[in-house]
Amino acid sequence: MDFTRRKLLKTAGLASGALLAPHIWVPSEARAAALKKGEPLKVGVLFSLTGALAVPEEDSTLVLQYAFDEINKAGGVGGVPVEPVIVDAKSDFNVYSEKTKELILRDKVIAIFGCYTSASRKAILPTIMQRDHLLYYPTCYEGAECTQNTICTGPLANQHSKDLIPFMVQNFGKKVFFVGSNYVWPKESNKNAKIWLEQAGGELLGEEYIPLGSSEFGPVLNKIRDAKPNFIFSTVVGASDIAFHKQFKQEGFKVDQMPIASLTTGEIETRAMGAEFGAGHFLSAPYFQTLDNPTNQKFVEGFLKSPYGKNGTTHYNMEETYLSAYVFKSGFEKAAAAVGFENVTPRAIRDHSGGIRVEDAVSPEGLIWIDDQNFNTWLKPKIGQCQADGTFKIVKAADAQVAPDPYSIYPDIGVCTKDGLKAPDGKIRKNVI
Amino acid sequence: MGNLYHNKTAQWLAYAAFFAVLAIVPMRIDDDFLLNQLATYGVYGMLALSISLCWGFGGILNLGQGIAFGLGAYGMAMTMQMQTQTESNPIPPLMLNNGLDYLPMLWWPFANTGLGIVCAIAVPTLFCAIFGTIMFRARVSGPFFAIMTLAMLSAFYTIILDRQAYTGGVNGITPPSPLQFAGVEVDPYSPLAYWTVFFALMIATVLAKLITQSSFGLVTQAIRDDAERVRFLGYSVAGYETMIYTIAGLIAAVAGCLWVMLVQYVSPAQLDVGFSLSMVIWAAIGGRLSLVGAIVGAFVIQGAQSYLGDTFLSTWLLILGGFFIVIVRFLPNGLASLLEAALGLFATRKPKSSAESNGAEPVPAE
Amino acid sequence: MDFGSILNALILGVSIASIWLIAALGLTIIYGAAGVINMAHGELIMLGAYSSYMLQYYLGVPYLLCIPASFVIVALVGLILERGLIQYLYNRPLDTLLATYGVSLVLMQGVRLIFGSDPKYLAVPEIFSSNLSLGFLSISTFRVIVLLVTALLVLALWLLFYKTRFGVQVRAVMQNKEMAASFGINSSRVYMLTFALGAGLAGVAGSLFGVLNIVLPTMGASYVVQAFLMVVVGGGSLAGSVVASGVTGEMQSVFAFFTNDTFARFLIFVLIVVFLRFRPQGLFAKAGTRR
Amino acid sequence: MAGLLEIHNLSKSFDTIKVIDDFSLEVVEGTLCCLVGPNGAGKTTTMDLITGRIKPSSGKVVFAGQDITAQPEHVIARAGIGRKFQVPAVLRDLTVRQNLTVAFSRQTNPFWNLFRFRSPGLERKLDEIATLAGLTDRLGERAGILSHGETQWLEIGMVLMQEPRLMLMDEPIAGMTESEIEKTAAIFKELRKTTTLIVVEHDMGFVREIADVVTVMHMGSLLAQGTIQDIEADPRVRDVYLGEQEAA
Repeated sequence: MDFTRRKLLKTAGLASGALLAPHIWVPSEARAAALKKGEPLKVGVLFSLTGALAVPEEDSTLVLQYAFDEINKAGGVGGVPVEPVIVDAKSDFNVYSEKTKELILRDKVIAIFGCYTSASRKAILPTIMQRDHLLYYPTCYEGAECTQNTICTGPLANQHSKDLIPFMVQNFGKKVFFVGSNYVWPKESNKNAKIWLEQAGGELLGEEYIPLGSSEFGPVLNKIRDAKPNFIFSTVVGASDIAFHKQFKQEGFKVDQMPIASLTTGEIETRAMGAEFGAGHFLSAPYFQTLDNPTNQKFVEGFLKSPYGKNGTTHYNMEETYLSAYVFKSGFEKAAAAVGFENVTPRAIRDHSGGIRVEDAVSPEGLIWIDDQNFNTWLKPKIGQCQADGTFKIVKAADAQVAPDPYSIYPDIGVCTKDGLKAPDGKIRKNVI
Repeated sequence: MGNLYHNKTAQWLAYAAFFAVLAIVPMRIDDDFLLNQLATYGVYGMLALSISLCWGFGGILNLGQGIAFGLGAYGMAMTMQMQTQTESNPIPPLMLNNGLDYLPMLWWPFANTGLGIVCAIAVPTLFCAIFGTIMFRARVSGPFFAIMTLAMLSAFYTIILDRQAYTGGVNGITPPSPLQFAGVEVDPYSPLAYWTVFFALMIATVLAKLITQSSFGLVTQAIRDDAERVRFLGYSVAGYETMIYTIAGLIAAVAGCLWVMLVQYVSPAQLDVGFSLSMVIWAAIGGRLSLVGAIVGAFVIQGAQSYLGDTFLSTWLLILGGFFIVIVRFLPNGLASLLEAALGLFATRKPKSSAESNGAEPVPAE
Repeated sequence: MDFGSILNALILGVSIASIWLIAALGLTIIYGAAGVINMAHGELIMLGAYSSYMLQYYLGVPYLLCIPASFVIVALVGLILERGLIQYLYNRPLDTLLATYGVSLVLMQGVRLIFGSDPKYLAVPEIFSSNLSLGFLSISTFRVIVLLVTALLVLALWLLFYKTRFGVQVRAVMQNKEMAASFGINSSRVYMLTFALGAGLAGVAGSLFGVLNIVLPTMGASYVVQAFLMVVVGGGSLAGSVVASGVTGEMQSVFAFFTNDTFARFLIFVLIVVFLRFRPQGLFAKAGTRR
Repeated sequence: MAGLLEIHNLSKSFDTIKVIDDFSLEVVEGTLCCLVGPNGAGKTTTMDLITGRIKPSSGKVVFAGQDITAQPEHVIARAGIGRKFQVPAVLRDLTVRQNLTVAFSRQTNPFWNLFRFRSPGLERKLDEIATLAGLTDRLGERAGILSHGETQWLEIGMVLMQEPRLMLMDEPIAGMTESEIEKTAAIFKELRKTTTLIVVEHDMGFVREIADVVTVMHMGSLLAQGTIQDIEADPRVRDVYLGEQEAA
């Protein structure tokens, strides 16, 4: 038996009581293997391929594979190809956590792309933060989080509805009813929406939250019927969202009299519910499949023709995920130029990712860049109206990129900077989640 | 010589061997991930143990063990969250983000680490005692009790989801730093974390085994067999049922605390119906009548999920479901009964009479 | 909150009740007659939705015909399930519960492998996606359809159980299997048929829910706990389930009217636990048939 | 001297049917009382009422001077009433030894029993009862595989392990062979020396052999009481009970 010194010490630790163990134990990142030029660059792809979350997340996995294929064909990242390590989180938060550990400790990936829900992100963040690793979170979320280990390419709550609410108030009237799934993101989104609503001179008639996954919208629709708003602002997600749109029509609501302005109902959802139920409603997103620019045409055609495009559509969540691959590429290359290829760590990538731009020629939604303080994305939200065939017609696009601000509605708590959350009293705290 | 499987000494030796193997692991392997993973399995093993105790020995099928586990986990997460709060910054971000600018009373006890951990264990245990008393006094039993635990689980799931300002809603609670206990930081990947789980599992197993061999254990098994008969022998059946249900809840609550120590995270997903049912699957496949069998069941199923799951990917649930059906249909006492049958082949034919001890390991049903 | 809104809430309560009841009907029959807690019931509902989807999408069967067709298809699945598995477990109620949970895993994953995990939808005639309104009262046409189908099924079941020879046989087997056998009733056949019937009812529920909601492999899970509670509160009898669904449906609607949906659910769960404390045998079951 | 068990004006209705109707009975300590009557006379219901399995509509049950009406079953059992069921109820998955051990219920508190691994006096008592019930060779067997007669004896043995002051035996010889009945009668004669018994029985031969007092029930009420000779001479009993049996 070859007992190394460390193992012997462990044995001693056992003998003398386990409490001594932490003093002799060496954290593993101190022994992390350096990158080798010529070997493919491993990145983790952590989405659910089975279970309830598989519907959106499987698309994310596919589009990442497409993006890395594209990047590898064009010469890879820093001269080496990217090798995505794809794992299935099975829609189970325990598995998200376990797989994250596996990707970091065993596969020794350089970064992780993953998660579609805040709940799964929160499940893996402790591990990511503790190993000082890097997560690309490629979808919209509520903000109110300031870690030193994430880069987000989707819209924050403060960007998402900024144009949508004034647009709806202008076109349909002042009175609005908020409906959302009962969890954090809808509630945060609604807090932001209330600010835009006040600025636009609108009036909030009611605010209702439905249990996640619920399909019974009768009581809520009754309340809406009584309140008689001009439009509905919806943050209902998943299968519930589809039930909501169907029951909206079945209960006799007319889309031209009281449209739903949603932050979630995209191409996938309208296809699943049947376009007849989606037509006429509005969605705010940074990307639509119907965006008319050469980059997007290339993206849509290329993706749908590729082996990954079997689902037959692209949508905002996929595009944001696609962008994250390019943000990673630029970040890695900048870090490699600064510290040398062999010395690139997740920390170094993140430190060099501030201000990274994805130009019009690459980004289907148009130019975006990463904020150099909070590492979320500057982007242009657009408003689309669902058509009879389930695609969206762009009715309004923002004039300029909107700044992301995770703490926009919490000035008392602080401002997210690259070193941590800066409280009003000037103190900076790292990793606030 | 009877079947070795039923020999008490042999049973204790088997337990000792099992834990000896688990104890060697951190000395022989040098892989933080595996260590952390095995520790997590150890927590699952405790859950399977609690199910085996409650269902295998007590006959009470509990489909809501996630309540005790989840409440324990929430208590621990709240304690760890409060550890990261400082004087200048006394309120957890999840409350500030929900418009609470004071610390709710619910959180007060968790500001103190010791008290917090005590509460994390005591509250779920107390809940089990109360819920058990109510149900068992009303003589709710069998499948009905199982459904009621399911309903209670759903109720907790719903209310935790709804009271977002206090519980973090669906996002749960994510304490940003590891547990600090008695001045030591329990890094989830360290051998210390592994040993903590190891000792907890070992102590729980030994205590559970002693319980099954005590007079209490015998009466509990008698109740599983025929509660009515036992009642007429002068035992308060409700008292026994509540007790075994509560002890199982206590073990699950401790498991919940350890789990949060390992993953630094809790969410309503811990109270998901599917998770509670998988605890039952572990115990059923490993062998509900064998404590160590149930623990091994948890290790095997979770290990298979981790290591086979990605290979088979989409067929995994199909395989698990099918395997589970086969076990329930043909091997109601799980894989442990295969061992029993194998050892039975070596046993001498002649039945022994009074020499046989009044051991707790019952003969399985036909 | 005026009178009209409360009345609307009450009417909606009836509709919610009918949805819960139709989800629970099959379970009630199976539990009431055979004492089997069928954890795969939700997945049988899901199968009903998928068989309607299949018929509609691949064969172009009109929606209204899909409903009885789903009944037949899922009843056949139930029949196979009963012959292949459940019949061996009748004297082990807890094991039946677990085995059927295994079945639910297999069915869910099997459907996912065949149809994929992306949502499907059922198309219905235009007339169903509108509403009926009468002054300040309003209810969707499809909810009325669900209510009617539920009422029809309850009536049909009542006739079946109380007015036919088969019904007599079922009730005889329920009361005393051995005694029934001595009168020449084949209890194994009775169990088989009731199980198939219960499964078929889940199929009908599925083809209705596919319209209200979305067709997904996981759709059954959200109905099953609720359906169980209806059966438990009702005590396993048809009348019990009807009353239990009626009361809880109304409570859900009224509580949701005054508070919110999530809290309404929580309240109902707690009330059910309290109710069973005082009437553990449920609403309509006879007490104390122990030995 | 008051009886060990006194039943005063006991009534029990199910829905509207009166199953027990103003029934009174007194059992004197140290006697063996046989409860007889045609099917549906209310014998088993009376046992259920005494042992708390069902609650009476009115009336009361006093045991050893203590009112035990409508107490929970285990409280009544602890007060000293043991019961053997009509359909033999033993713990089929446990061994004979375990069955008898469980029945040795001096200590019933679930909490203290967690820390108890041996009961003082158990071994001696167990040997004694096993010998009496003729189960000494079967102690290691699972109770589920015992023959019908052995199962009956095991249940009687379990009731004895309880050390009750009053034993209720519901049809102890149902389904037994001739030789088994003889053995059972011998056991009962032995028991009669030390405890009080109420035995529900149809077999008049067996009753004749063991009974001190015979109580006849009919339609939920007391019809007659006395020695076996008195009862057999009573024309009312002949009409309702013996007559029926001869006809059967």
